[in-house]
Amino acid sequence: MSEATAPKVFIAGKPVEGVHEVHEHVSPISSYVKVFGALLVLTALTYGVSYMDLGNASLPVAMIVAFAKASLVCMYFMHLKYDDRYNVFVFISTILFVAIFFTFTIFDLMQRDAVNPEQDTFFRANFGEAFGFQPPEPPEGAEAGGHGHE
Amino acid sequence: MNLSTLFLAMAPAKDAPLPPNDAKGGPWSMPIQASTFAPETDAIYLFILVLCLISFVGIIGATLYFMRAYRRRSPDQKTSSITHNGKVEFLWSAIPAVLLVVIFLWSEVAFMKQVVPPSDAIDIRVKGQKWFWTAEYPANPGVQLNNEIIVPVGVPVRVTLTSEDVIHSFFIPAFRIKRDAVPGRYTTVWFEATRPGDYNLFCAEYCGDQHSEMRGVVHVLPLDEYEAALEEAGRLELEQGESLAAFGERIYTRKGCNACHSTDGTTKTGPSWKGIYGADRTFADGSSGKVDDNYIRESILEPNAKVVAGFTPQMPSFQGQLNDDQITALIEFMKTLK
Amino acid sequence: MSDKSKGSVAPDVPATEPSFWEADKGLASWLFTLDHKRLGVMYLVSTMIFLFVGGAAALLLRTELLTPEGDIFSATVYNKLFTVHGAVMVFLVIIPSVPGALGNFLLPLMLGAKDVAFPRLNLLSFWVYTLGAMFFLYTLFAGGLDTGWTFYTPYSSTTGTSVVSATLGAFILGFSSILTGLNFIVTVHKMRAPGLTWNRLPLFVWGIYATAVIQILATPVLAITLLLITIERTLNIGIFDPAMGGDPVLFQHFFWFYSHPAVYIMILPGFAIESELIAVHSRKHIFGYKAIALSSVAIAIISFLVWGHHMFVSGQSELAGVIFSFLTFAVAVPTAIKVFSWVATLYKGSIEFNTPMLYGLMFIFTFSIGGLTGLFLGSLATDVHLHDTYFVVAHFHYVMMGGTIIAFIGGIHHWWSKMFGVNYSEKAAKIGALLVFIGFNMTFFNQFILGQQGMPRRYYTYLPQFQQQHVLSTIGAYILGAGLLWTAIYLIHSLRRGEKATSNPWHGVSLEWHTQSPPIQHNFHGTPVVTSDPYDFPEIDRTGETDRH
Amino acid sequence: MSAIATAEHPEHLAHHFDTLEQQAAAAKLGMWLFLATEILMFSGLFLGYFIIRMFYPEMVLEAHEYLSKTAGGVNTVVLITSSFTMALAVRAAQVGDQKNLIRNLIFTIGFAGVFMVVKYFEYSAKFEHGMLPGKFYHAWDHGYYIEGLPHIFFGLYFCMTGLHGIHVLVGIGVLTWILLRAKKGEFGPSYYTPVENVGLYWHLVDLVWIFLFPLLYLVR
Repeated sequence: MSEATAPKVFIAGKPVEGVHEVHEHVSPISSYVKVFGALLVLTALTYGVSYMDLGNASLPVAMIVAFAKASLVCMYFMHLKYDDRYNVFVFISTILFVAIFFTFTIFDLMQRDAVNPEQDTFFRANFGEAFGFQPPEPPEGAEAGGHGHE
Repeated sequence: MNLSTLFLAMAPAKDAPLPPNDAKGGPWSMPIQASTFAPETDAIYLFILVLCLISFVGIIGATLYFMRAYRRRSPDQKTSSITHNGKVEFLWSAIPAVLLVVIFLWSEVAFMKQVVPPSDAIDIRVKGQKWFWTAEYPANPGVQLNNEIIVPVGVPVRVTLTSEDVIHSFFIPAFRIKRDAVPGRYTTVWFEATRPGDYNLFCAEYCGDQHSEMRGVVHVLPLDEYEAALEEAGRLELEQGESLAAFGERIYTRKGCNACHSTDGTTKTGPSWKGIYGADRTFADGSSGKVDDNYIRESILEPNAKVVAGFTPQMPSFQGQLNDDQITALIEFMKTLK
Repeated sequence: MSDKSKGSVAPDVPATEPSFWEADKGLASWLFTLDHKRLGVMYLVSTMIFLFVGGAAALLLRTELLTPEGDIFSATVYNKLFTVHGAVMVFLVIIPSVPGALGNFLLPLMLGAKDVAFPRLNLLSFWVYTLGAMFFLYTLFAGGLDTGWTFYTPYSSTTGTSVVSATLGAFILGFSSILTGLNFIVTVHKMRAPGLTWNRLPLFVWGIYATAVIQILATPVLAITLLLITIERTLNIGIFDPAMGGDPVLFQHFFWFYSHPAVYIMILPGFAIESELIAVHSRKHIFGYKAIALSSVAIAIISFLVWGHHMFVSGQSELAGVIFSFLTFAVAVPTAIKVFSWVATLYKGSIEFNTPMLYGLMFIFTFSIGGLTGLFLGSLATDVHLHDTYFVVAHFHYVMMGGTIIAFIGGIHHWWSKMFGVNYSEKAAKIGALLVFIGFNMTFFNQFILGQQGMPRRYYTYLPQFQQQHVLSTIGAYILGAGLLWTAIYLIHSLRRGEKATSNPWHGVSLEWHTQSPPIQHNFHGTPVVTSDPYDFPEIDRTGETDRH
Repeated sequence: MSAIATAEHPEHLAHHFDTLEQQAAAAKLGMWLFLATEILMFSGLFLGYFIIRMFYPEMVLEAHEYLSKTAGGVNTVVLITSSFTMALAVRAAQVGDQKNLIRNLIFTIGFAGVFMVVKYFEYSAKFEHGMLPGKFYHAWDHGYYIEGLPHIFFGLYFCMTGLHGIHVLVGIGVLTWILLRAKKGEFGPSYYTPVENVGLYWHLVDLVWIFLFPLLYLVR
């Protein structure tokens, strides 16, 4: 560096004193342990809930628990809670764009037979004969999903 | 000044009858309006065109005027200190927004009319396949047309589309309709022809080598002639006094064999039929055999059984589309091709 | 609001110190450079080479289309040629060119920084671009690709041509785009010179920033889509291929979710350059700075909501089509605001008709046609007739070629002296501009008529009634090709025999004009301090200060 | 970057940055943008899963019975623990506690290894039963007759867990590189950005698995 003494350093117009320090939040070990425990509990919860037969409510419940665990990891383990606001904005806008991608695509797939009933999706039985991929019919004896031999 | 004559001399004369010319109204006009949708689609097209011309003349006119009025006359020519003008900027965002909403609404209404078929429409099932259309009429079983669709005038027709292999697109410019034929599902499009005549049918979604050959003709006939023409088109039998080979040649063109097999020796997607009868062929699996009646019959019904070496197994099976005497007629026709 | 302080045109900085060209010599110093300026030059050279490769493919296509019958090549070769034209132009030229060449070179200069935030990632981005290009070249030799640049399944999952090497090539090029975008966002956020607040950023930086945002948010979805095509072809898992139970329209959703924002990755840098050209050469403050800056970001966001207008007739549900059509009109408004603001910038300016300004004005002409014809394709009823016809081909060529490439050539002329320290010959450049303008319009305006009459696109043979427009279009294509070749010739000639350029030939105000041409390795001596708006030209008459509102 | 430490030029400050904090903030923002691209890439596969679930609900429910919930559960606990030890490692670097930093990094790599071993057993079980993706699916030879098109579900299963597995392997590689540098004592309160960025990447890999596990293994 050609200057003799360290220049008054500016960033975006504001002078900066400590050229050397890095000001970052250091959270105590106890907060990590608490979050870790919560994550284990939530995992056990979602594992247990899967055995109860919730029918089609099981997807939303699993998603809520997963979001809870994800937000715990993001806020504490990834320091989003104490971080520069722009990183949070980047993370939230990513989730927003993933949501846009999902909603429009799934909306289209659900509305296909809204106007013309027979436009709904169907798929032929003779699958992949071009690749010689022929699932044989199950023999009468074996009920669907039988636990086969090794 | 028609430059095409300059180049037509080079192109070999095409033997097939010239396909219909939808754009009779000269180079700048839209195709003929031959369906109930056409007038409204053209009206929307014209409305957007007028809006675009006005704004285009406005933009380019202003640019040209400013270029002339404010060209640099002296190196230190003073310029205005305007940096923005809230009112003007609001106007030139609000007015386009309103006009755009108007375009959207009108176009959306017209689209919804195009999409909901009336219940009393004639049903036609069209199947797109690598490089030809097959139309079937559930109301007249046994009628099967290749690259041809016969529809009555003034009666709504609902076309249910599917495809055997890749995505094709059922496009009739004169009716202003287009719908993709997606493999693995049905899609529907409907129209009501208003003018008798022949109109072009194109495949608009890229589907491989012969994508541009996958053309057809839509015959619009008055109602009374429609039934008779359909019957006649469906019937593909030996006429009195017609030789078996001539009947075979009719099948060759009607069933779309010409799309892949030429009769003058040039190999297209399939081997040429010139001098094929009785010749020896080596097949893809290394074995070889003589091209006799059984081989031809087998190749028509199960094309992938013995594929000639160097060709891809792309031929669809014609099981149920060709009866026995039609196949014998085809064999007779092949014998004549030395 | 622009600042009251007096605009300071950069004084002429004599090129005393060794520029980044002479900083160090040898091939290794170029191949492993961390200097954003050298990477910018390397991107410029490689994208221009591929522009001519893609252009040559286009000329071959146009020659074939002179006659209704196919007589020069076979159908397969024709299909492979239009795929080469599409894939090379999209993935190798128009997406990396402006951000890679001008963005890399100018962003640190305009921000007053010494380099981009992550120089090594910048070098990695160029190497990943070269690797991706290698895959494309391999595809050419391995029998070519005939699926079109859109890779629609089930054609792409069942065709015999080498799809996997092309999808892997595009997959790798996606990472080059992500790395560039990531680099620019962090650079703009963290490395602005003192005094350079968001309202004083040149509009070029705003445009490149908005492009970088789209590159970050859209390209990964292309990565997973291409990965799924490769897996579909090798394992046939059946997510897109209907023969195995998949849904091809689902592929179109995946593909267009990237590809529509990608067309904004292509046009936003064109807007970015256009704002600079119009303002500097009419010596007047850009009209509506905030409107243009915010509409860049607005376009970046709304571009993610409109991809369904590519699929109105492709089996997408009608209700989804209606929603996508409405949102497509929403994205037209910010674009219109930009064009009107540029024209308003000319009002009461002092316009000098040098070559960059000619290309800037040409951009207004061609992009207006491109943008307005988008309305026909955004509205449902007319799109049913016009979809997949030559009308669409003409529309996107008017926006991509008439928009980005013409703005890019204007930008190259505008900053040529800054990059290479020499001046090109104005007379030759004006001839080139005329040829490009005539050739371009003659080639593509006829295709609107073809499309309106219902000629489908990607056709190897066509009906005789369309031949007249095709012949005119082919002649135009040759004129356009000649114009671009001529431009390349006189620019390369100027490198050897061009006379030395001063550091600020156009009397610009933004930071890149405050250093010598070509700049030194570390761009500036010490950190420049920004005190005014980048469009505060001395010619602006401030006496009528009171009427400012 | 030359690591010569001069008075006003701290050891790890790149020439084009003004302060260490500006450099650290830039590196973290760069990392978050990279994580955004990772999330968007995985979103494509998740959308594929939701759509196949919409097309073939009963097939997905029946086919996912063949995934062993316990193996998935064990893997989830292993990954969460490795995320925990990774967070402790980053904290150790922040406070300059070299011993804990190295210990936690080794734990994290160890748990990642366990995750891959469990996954190896899961995959080999699937291979034995012939439940392979796409056209290689031949579970009927082993007596399993699943209605509908199970090859799609197993295709997606292998895509999602396979891509996630590759990210875990890359994670192990990068963690080992950080461990080697930590052994040389490079990280301290003034310079720990690499550890923090690798930590962010590792937490993201855990985040993806947090969503993958219920969707593939648990949901009825």
